[in-house]
Amino acid sequence: MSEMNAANVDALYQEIILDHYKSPHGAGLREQFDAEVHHVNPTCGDEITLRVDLDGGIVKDVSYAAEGCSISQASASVMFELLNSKSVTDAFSILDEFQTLMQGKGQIEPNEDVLEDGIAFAGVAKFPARVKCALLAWMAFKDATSQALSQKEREES
Amino acid sequence: MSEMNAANVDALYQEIILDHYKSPHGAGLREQFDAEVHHVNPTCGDEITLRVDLDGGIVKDVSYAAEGCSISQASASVMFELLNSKSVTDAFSILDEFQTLMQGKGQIEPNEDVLEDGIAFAGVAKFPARVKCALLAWMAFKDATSQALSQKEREES
Amino acid sequence: MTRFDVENVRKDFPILERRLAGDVPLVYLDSANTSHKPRQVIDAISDHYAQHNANVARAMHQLGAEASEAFETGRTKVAGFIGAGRTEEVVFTKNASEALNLVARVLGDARVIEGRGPLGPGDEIVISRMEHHSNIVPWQLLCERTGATLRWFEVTDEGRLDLDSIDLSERTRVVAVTWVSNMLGTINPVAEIVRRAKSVGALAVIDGSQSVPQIPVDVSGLGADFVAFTGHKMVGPTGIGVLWGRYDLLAALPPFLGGGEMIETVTMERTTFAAPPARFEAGTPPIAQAVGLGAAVDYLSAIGMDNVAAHEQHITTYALERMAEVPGLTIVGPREAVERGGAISFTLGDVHPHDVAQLLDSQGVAVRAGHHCAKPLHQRFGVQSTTRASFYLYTTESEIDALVGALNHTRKYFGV
Amino acid sequence: MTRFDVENVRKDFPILERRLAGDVPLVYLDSANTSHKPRQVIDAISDHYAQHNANVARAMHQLGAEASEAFETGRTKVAGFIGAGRTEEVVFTKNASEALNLVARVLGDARVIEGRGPLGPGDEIVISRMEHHSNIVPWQLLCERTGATLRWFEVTDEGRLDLDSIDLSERTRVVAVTWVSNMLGTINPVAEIVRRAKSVGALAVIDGSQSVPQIPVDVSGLGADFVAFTGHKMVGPTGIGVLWGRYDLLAALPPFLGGGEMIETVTMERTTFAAPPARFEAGTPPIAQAVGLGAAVDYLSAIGMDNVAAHEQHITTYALERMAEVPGLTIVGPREAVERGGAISFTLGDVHPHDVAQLLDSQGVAVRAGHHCAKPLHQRFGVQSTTRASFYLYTTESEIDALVGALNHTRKYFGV
Ligand SMILES: Cc1ncc(COP(=O)(O)O)c(C=O)c1O
Ligand SMILES: Cc1ncc(COP(=O)(O)O)c(C=O)c1O
Repeated sequence: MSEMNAANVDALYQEIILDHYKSPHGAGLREQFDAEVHHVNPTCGDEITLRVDLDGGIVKDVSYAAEGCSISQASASVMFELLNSKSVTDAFSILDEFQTLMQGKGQIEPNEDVLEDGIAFAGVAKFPARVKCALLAWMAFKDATSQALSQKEREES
Repeated sequence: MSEMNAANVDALYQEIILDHYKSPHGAGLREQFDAEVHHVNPTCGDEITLRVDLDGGIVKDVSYAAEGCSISQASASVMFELLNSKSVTDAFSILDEFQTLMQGKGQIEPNEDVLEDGIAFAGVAKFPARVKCALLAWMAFKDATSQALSQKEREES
Repeated sequence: MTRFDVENVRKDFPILERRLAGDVPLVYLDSANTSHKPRQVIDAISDHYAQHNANVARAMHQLGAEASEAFETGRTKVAGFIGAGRTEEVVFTKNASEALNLVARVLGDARVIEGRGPLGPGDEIVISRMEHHSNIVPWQLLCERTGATLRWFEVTDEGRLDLDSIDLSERTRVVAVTWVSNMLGTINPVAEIVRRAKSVGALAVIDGSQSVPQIPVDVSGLGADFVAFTGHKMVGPTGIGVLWGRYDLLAALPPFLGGGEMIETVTMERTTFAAPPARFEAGTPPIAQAVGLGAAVDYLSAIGMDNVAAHEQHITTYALERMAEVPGLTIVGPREAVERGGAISFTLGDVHPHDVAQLLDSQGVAVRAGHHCAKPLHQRFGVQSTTRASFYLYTTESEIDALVGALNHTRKYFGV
Repeated sequence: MTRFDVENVRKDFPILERRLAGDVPLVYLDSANTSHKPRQVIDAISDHYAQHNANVARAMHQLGAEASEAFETGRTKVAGFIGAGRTEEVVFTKNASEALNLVARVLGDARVIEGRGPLGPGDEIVISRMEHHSNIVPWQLLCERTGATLRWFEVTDEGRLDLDSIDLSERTRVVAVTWVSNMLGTINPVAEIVRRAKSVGALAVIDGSQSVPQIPVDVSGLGADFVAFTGHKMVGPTGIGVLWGRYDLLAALPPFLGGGEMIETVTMERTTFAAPPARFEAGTPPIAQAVGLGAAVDYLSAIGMDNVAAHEQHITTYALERMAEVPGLTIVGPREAVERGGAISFTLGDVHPHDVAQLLDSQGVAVRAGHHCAKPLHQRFGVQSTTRASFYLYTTESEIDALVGALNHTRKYFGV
C-alpha cells in the first residue's frame, strides 16, 4: 500500500470524525419535537430518524437515531453540535456552508469559524460516493425544520 | 456506376421476374375457396390476400390479390404457376425447395426441374432484405393450406 | 449558408469512407432512420469500457466513482443541450419509443394527474395522423387499458397538421404530437399545440425524435410537459433514449418499471420509490451509452445547433429543387423548404418504392423504402409505401447530385 | 482446477492494467455488480459503429443488410449460448430488470394465460426473500395492479431457500425465483422449483442474471417459462438484457411497449402485432449492444462455460478458506463452496461496510458495500448492509491474497 493512498484515506477518516463516530453527541430520539422525518440513503441503506423542536425561531433541540457508516454518524453528531440552540436562520446558513463544502469536490477551503469540527469533513468532499453519507443528517434536518416551520405557519394563520 | 454492381442488380431483376411482375399469372381473388389468409410484410407494408381451394388432396386453385414490389408480385405469379393443380404433398415439397433456395444466401444451386421459372429467384437470395418479399406469397399459401387441411380434418371427424 | 466545413465534418465519420459492392462510394441518405457516429463518440465509448467501466450509483470504489461521474456527466450534458431547468428532468430510456411508452404507462397507472382523477371512459387522448407508430400504439394501448378515447388531428393535402380538424376540450387529458414528421419532413407548430393543450388543462407530450437532432431545442421555453427523443439519431449510440419531463410532474407520477436503483426502501410487503430521475430508471442504466450520448451532444454543440439547422435547411432546399427535375417523381409532403426538415418522401412513377431503393442501393445511394413506421399517414396520401431520402450535417450537395443521377438511372431501368 | 490460463485471459481486459490513486494496481472484486469487457467486445462495438452502422429490419440498403445481419447474428449467438429451442425465443431488452418487468407487465395485461383467466384477487405470485429488488418490485407492482397476493419462500440460517416455508397450490399463477443469489452466492435448486411450479400449473420465471455469466445454462432442458439475464455482467456491454421465453407462450401474450418494429399493421383505430421476438421489441433495438453481446458469448464459449464455472468454483473455495482466517470476519451465506457461486458477502466486526469498502478501495481493492439491491434478505440476517467480494474468469488467487491483506489492514485501522 502506497503512502499517498494511506494519506488519502486518512484525509477522510480524520481523528475528529472517528471521535464523533465513537461517541456521538446528542444521539437518541427525545420526546419534545415539532416534526419528525425519516431519511434513507438508497444506495447503501443508511438511515436516520430525526426530530426538530423549534421555539420562537430557535432550534431548541435536534434529536436523532441513525444507522450508518462512520461518516454519516459523525456528521450527525457534528451537526447536532453546530445547529442546536442556534436560530433557524443561522442554522440554515451553517447548513448552506456545510453543503457547499461537501459539494465542492475538495476545492473549497472550509471556514473554521463557522463550521468548527465540521471542517474535518473537508476531506470527504474528495470522495464523491461518501458525500451523500456526510449530508444525510443535514438534509434530514432541513426537511424536518421546513416541515415544522410550515406547520407553525398554518397553525398561526 | 460500376459494371459489377449493375450486374448485381440484374441478377435480382431477371427478365423472367420483370415479365411475371408486368403480367402476373393467376392474379385476382376467385370465389371458390376453403381458406383465406391475409399476410403482411411488416417491414415494408407489402400485403397479400390469398385463397386456397382444395379438392381431395389436390390444390384446385390458388387465387390472390397482392400489393407490393416487383419481387413479391412476381413471386406470387411464379408460385401460382408452380403449385396450382399439384397435389398438396407435391406443393409442399416445391415450397420447401423454394424456401431453401431463398434462405441459402445465394450459395445454393437451384433445381430447374422442380422450380422452373422459380430459378430466376436464385439471385434474390443474395439480397437478405428482399428474401421476405420473395417468400410472402409462399408463406401465405402455406398458412392457408394448413388452415384448409385442419378444417377438413375437423369436418371429417 | 452552411456555416461549417462539411468536408471536415465528414472526416470525423469513419463509415463515410466505406465503399460498397462494386467499389462505389457510400452515399448515405438515411439519417432520419439512424445517423452515423463520429470518431469522438465511438472513442468515448471504447475508452469508457477500457478505462472506467464499473456499475454506477451503488459502487463506491474508485472505478465506481469514475463511472458514476461519467454517467451523470452525460445526463448533465443532455440537460444543457435541450435547456432543461434541472438535470433531474432527464430520464434515460433505451430509445424514444420507450420514453413515449413510459409516459403512457405511468399516466395509465396514476391515480391523480395534475390534481385530476385517473384516466377513464369519457377522457380523450389526442394525437395526430402524422405520428410515428411509436407515438400511436402506446396511446392506443393506453386507451384500451383505461377506456379513454383516442382522437387525432388530421393532415392537409400539403402535409401540414390541420389543427382545426378536431376541438380540444376539458375532456382532453393528453395531447401527444410530433415536432417534425419523419415521413413528410413537416415541422409542426409545437408552441401553438402546447398552448392549446394547456388551455384545456391537458398534458402536452412532444415527440422530439426528429427535431432534437436537427434544430436548437429549448424544452423549458417550449412549455411542454414531456419531450422524448433518441440517441442514435443524433450522432449518439444505439441503446439510449431520453424522456425529458417537467420535474414536479415526474415527482408526482408512479414508477414505470420496478427494480434496482429506482427504490428508496424495500421490504417484502412494500416499497417506496426514489425521486426522479432514478424512479424511472430501474436496473443498470445504459452507462456507456450515456457517456456516448454526452460525447454526441458535445460534438453537435461544438458545431452549433444553429449551424446544423442552417445546413439542413440548405441541403433540403437544394434537394427539393433538384428532385423536382426528375420526371415522374412526386414528393409526398411540403415541396418548399418552409417549416420543413430534411426528410423527403416520394414516389417515382409506378415503380414500387422497394425497387427504387434497390436500384439506388446498387449505385451506393442508401435511402429507405417502406411505410417509415407511419402507416396511417401513408394511407392518408393513398400510398402503401414511399421512398425517403434524409440528410444530416455530413450530407453534401454532391450526394444530392448522386441521388438525382441514380433516380434518373432507375427511371430508365424500369422504363418510367 | 482452472482449465485455462487466467493470466492470458487478463491480457484481453485493458482495464485490468489500470493503476489507481497512489499508483496501486486495480484488484477488481466487484464482478457480480458488473463485469469488465475484453478487447474483443470493445472492438466489435467500435467496428460496428465505424463500418456497419445502420438501422435494422427496416433498412434495405447494403449497410442496413449488414447491420441487420450483425444484429440478428447477436441474437442467434445468444440463443445458442443458452440452448434456446428457437432463435425467436430471445427477446432483447435493456437489462435484466426490464426483462422481468416485461413479464410482469404482459402477464398483468393478458386476458388469457395458458388457458386460464386474467390475474386477479385470489391468485398468488410466489417469489423468495432471496431476490434482487428487480425480481421483487415488478411483482409487488403487478399485485397492486391486479389484486393478486404476493407470497415468498423464506431463507434458512445457512442462506438456502426454504422450499417448504410455503405451499404452492392451484392459486399459484407465477413462481419467480433467482438461480443464483447476488448477495449470498447460493445456487438454488431451480430444476426442483420449476418442477413444483409446473406441478400446480404456475409459470416459472427464473432470474438468471448471476447464473448465465458463470455456469453452463440450457434453458430448454430447464423447463422454465422465462429466464432473464443481463449483458453487462457477462463481459458484454451495458444497455442490453435478454428475456428468453417459451415460444408458444410468447406468441400468446400481448405486447409490452408499442411502437416501431413490433407491429404487423397499424391504422389509427387498431393495430395488430408482429410475432415474437419483434412483438416485444418496440423501437430501435440495442443494435451495437447486440453485436457486443454476440462477441461476449463468443468470448465465453471459446473459453468454455464449464471452464468458467470450474474457475469460479476454484476461486470461491480459495476465497472462503482465506477469508475464514481473518479475525472478526463473518460470512453471510453458505461458508462452503457447495451449490454456491462466487459472491461472498460479509461483515467485519462492527466496522460499517462502507468503511470497510473505503479502506479496501484505498488499497486498490474494489468491492461493493451496501444492501446489494437485496434489502429484505439483509433484513433476514439482521444486517443493514454488508461488504461483498465477487469474482469472474479474470480473478486470480493473488487478488484474493490482496483482499485478505487489505482486510487485515482495515481491522487494524479501525481497531477490530
Ligand atoms: C440476481 C440479479 N437480478 C437482477 C439484476 C438486475 O440486473 P440489471 O441491473 O442489469 O437490470 C441483478 C444485478 O444487478 C442481479 O444480480
Ligand atoms: C418521429 C419519430 N418518433 C419516434 C421514433 C422512434 O425512435 P426509436 O426507434 O429510437 O425508439 C422515430 C424513429 O424511428 C421517429 O422518427
